[in-house]
Amino acid sequence: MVMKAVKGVLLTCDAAVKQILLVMNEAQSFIIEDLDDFHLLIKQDEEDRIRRQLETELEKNTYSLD
Amino acid sequence: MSHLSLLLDLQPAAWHDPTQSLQFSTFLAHILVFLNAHLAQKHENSLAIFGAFPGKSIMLYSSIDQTKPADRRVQPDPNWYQPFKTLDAALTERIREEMPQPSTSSEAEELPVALVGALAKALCCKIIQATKVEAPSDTPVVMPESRILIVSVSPDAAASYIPLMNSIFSAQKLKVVIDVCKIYGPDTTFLQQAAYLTGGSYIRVEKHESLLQYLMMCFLQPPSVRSLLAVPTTDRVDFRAACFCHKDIIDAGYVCSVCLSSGSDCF
Amino acid sequence: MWRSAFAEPSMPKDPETAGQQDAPHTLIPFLQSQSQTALTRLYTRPSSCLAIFRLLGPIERQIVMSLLWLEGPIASQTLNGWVTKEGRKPYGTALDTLSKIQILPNPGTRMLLNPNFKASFRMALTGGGDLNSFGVPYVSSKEKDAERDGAGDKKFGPNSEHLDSYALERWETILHYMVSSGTDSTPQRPSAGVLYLLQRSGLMQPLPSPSGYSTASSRKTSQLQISSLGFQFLLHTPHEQLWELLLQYLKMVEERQMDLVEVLNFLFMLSTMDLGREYSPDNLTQTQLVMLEDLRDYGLIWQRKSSSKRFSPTRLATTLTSSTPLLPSSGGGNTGPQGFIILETNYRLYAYTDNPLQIAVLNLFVHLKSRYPNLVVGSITRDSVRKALNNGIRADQIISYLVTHAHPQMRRNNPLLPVTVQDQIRLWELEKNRLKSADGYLYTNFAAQADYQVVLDYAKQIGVVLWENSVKRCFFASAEGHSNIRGFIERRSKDEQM
Amino acid sequence: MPPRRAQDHNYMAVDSDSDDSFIVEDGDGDFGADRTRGAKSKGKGKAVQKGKDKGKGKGKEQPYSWEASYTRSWDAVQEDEGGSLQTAVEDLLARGRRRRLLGPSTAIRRTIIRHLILILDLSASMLDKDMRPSRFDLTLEYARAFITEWFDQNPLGQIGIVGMRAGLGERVCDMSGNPQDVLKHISDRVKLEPNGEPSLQNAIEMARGSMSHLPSHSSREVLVIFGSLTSCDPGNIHDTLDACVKDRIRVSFVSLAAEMKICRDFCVKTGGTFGVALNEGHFKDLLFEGIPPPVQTGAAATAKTGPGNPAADLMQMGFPTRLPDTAPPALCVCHSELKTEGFLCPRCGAKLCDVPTDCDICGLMIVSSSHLARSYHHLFPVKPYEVLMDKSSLTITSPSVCHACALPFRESQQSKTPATAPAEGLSPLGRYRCPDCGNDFCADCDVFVHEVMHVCPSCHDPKPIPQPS
Repeated sequence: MVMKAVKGVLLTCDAAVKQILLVMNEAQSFIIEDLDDFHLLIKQDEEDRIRRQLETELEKNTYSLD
Repeated sequence: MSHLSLLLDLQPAAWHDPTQSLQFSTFLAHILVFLNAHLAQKHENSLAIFGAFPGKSIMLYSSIDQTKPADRRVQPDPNWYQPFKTLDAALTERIREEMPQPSTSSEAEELPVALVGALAKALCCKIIQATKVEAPSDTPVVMPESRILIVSVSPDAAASYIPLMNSIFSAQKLKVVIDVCKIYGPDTTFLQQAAYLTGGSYIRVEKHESLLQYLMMCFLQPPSVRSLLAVPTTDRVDFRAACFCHKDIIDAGYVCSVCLSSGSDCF
Repeated sequence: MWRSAFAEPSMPKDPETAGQQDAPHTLIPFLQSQSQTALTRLYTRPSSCLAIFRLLGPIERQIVMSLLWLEGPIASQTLNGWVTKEGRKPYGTALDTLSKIQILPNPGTRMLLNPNFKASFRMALTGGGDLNSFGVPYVSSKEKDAERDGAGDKKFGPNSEHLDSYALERWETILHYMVSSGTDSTPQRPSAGVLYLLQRSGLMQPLPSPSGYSTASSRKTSQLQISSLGFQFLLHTPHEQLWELLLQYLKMVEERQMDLVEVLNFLFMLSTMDLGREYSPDNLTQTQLVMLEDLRDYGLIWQRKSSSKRFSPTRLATTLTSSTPLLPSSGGGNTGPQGFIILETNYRLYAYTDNPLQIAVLNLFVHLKSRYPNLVVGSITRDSVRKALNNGIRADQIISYLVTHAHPQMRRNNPLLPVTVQDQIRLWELEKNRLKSADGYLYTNFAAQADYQVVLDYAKQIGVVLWENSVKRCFFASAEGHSNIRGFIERRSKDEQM
Repeated sequence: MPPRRAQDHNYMAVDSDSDDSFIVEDGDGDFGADRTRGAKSKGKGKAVQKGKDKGKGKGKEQPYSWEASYTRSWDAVQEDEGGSLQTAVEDLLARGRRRRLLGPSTAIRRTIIRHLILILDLSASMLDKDMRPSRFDLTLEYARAFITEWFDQNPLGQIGIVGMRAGLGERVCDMSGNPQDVLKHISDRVKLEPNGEPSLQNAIEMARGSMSHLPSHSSREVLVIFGSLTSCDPGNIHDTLDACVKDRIRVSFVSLAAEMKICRDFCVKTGGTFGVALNEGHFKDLLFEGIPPPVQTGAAATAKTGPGNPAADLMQMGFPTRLPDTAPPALCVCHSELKTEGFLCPRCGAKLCDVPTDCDICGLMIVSSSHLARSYHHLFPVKPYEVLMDKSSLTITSPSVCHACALPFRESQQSKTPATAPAEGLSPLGRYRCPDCGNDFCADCDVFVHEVMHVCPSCHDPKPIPQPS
């Protein structure tokens, strides 16, 4: 039969995070395939970097009183 | 943790009677083992023992206040758990002191044992202990679920009906379960009511040699466990009152509307 | 008042129901894992029987007591007759536990207690025997004559206050060391044995040192750092903490060529000893003499000097089998069994304590602002909680800690903690893992729907499918399933070719 | 005839013009309150004080509750200079003791067989929110508590409930001796939803009718919880008042709004008590004052109407035997259901579900002796213990521990400094001596013995009980 198996990391996230990831993807592409609203397939070696970047990104969007 | 108040009915007439199948020494031994078993249940379990003697009631032992010098006088025994030893030594000693000899005090035996006094004292100790527990803060502290076990050998003392009932009602209010273990003598209606009203069990020991087994199976578990492991409850309580003039039990009679004194045909 | 969106934190049990849902003591499972012979040997000593009996649940205790004084076996129906309807289930589990720890070998048909257990437990209740299982009290020569003239023993060695302070100091040294290990402050180190135990139990781990990890060296030299397990450990009650350590100690026993039974016997003997009394180590076995030192490090035992010919158990030891707070004032004095924390809806937290340990623990997840002689004021902020979460502490643990140590004032309101704060803490935890990732393969570009379906079904069979989309005709399976799936596909393609 | 709105002051007077008479009476009314008030209401004394102020109508110092500022409850407790609450607590104790000392110590005659009609105001005025959550809800809540406690203290009594709604009196619950029955009727508030005008006359007439048949030895009491300031009656309410006086019905009022002359008259003429509730707590206290059995001699004194000294006549009663639930099932006569457990009527052997009750077969009044016994402590109260003020009363032989709880006596440190001498009725030695048996008891036991147990731990040891005189 004809088919294709792609190695990668499946990211499960909420829509907001996904948008951020897409933006990050503009700067440096790491997304292999955009599966649906909540799932992304990305390159395996990129995961850690993504997480760290996302972390900082989210931090920017949180505000605390003190 | 649970608190047990034991009321021993020490009527010399009953205990020194040689015809009885259960000698006092053996009875005491069984009781001691039972008490040890209670202490063994949990580290925090507390204990108070009251003796109802003819005409007087005495606190024989209390594990609540450590002021008693008895604690330290007993030499530690490498083969016995210290609290057990303390308890047994103290209790046997006190009973030996207090127990009137049948020969000496012949007139004292005529008096009924002061069960009411003992019961009242037991309740007082309970309430004091409760206040002591709640002292540190007004939070719902884990109140020791406490119960009272009455080991009775003497018949009802009709004279003490009202005070007895009053103390039973207060026990009811305090949610103190009253168990009754009847060893000798006729069934006592008053104590049956006590057990019934407080949700305890009234059990008559038929085979005296297996008293310990009775104690272990029926009177050891705290109320919380009884909901899971049932104990024989009181059957056939009789709610008849005592005629005020002749002190005999009547089942239908006249009651004064003012003082509620009940009587048969006598008035 | 609106309810919390999440499960309420477990409120303190009221005595009524306590009898029914008591979790079995941590030691019981350990005992269950022991061999029958070991247990039987264990049961030969009255003190051990008494201690184990106390660790059992109320129903187990009642069953044992009912059977204890029966000579012969009785039919199990006889006892079943006593069980009420709602009692069935707990009763069953109770029988199960008892049989597992060999106290009631086969409860199926005829009930008979383990003969050794029965004999020694009876002995425990009635006294007698010559096993000295409750510890031989130390009697100095002059006290001997003192007794002879009946004066009783006047001097009791250390008084209980001194013992408490000692035990407290030792115990908090350990905990405090754990808490502050992450930070730069260096409190006094507990003894090497303790450090080794902490490390073995995974509560602390050595900092990755260039010299490379080796137990011997890390034990002596390298700095230890608290692990996420350790952080969770800190939030437990002292009783749980002590038993966790002891369990770890028991687990280590074999490799130290110590006899487990003797170790247990010694522990149980301590638990039945009398506080404020001195005992003589004369008839202790070699193993137990070794333990003597270890336990001294943990603060369970007090000795005037390591060589002295007498020792006395501290409250930590004598309350091993009780459920009350171990030390009368488990820290600083003003906390006691009651709590000391007041938490407000505005996330501010007031802790009425001056105990450095408690403050350090609070510091794990609270942003402390100001400190007064007996009061610490701080607030729970996103950062402080995130720090804790990163350390491996879970939100539930934080909440349960706050609940258990809540100030009496707080107990009035229900739910005990402000719902807003509870939820927020949990939300912060959720926020931490917004991104879940899984390695694996994406299977796509299937030529035919049928193929897709078949492969998908197979993948589902072996349960590796993480995501699927029949429209796009692709699915994602975790990495471990890949080989099987590939094999499956190859086989099928072979079939098709022929 | 359509109910006619009572207008002129003969029928009804709002409190404004009855102040002068009010203050005095309210004063001694409060005194009576203090005497009979239960232990739980300690510290409410302050509330009573406020009561007088409010009695003066628009009192300056105590504004009405709706214009009062946020009451700071912690102000109620004063610390002593040492910053401890010791003195405050001791003060409460002392107040309790003084109240007991006022109470009669000898055996007194009380009406044990009580019949009470509870009249609830279900008029629209009960929807006012000046008491949280609302007058109506609060009344229901307290009424339930009241009924439970009432039956606990008067097990032989019976309670009926009448509601005042839409100008009519409607029977909410018939006379019944079973707490569950009564409570069932006021359990759901929907059925009792207030509306319309109240009618005192209708309600009281209805209550009177339902109590006319009662024997002489039983008390007839009416307790009105009245929320409105008006009453629209079909006829002259004073006739009803006279009728009540004639039938020796004791009418008491608890007003939630203000004093009305007619209510006051009812209470004064029939020997009842009148009170205006200031706040939730006070409301409860006023209500619960009705619980302990009334003293008959007292009743005779207050009103010509009270049952002066009725001949103590005898009631025939049966004492049943309780069947265990292991007994063979049989039909009970009350619900004719198959039941195993139950009580057997001693005369006709009929099976009854619950006591106290009247046997449906032979009409015998069935009580269990424990029900009788419940009331005894009203008749034979424990004598108040004497307060030992100084060591002079102690001998060498007097024990150092409480006779009851065997704990050493706690000497209060206040006694050292005369400046803060403990309140009168509080022993500096912490000793309280029973006049009969001469044993010493500690403060806690003293309170417990007198307020809960009603048994002196040592008086009853060998001696026969005091016979009712």
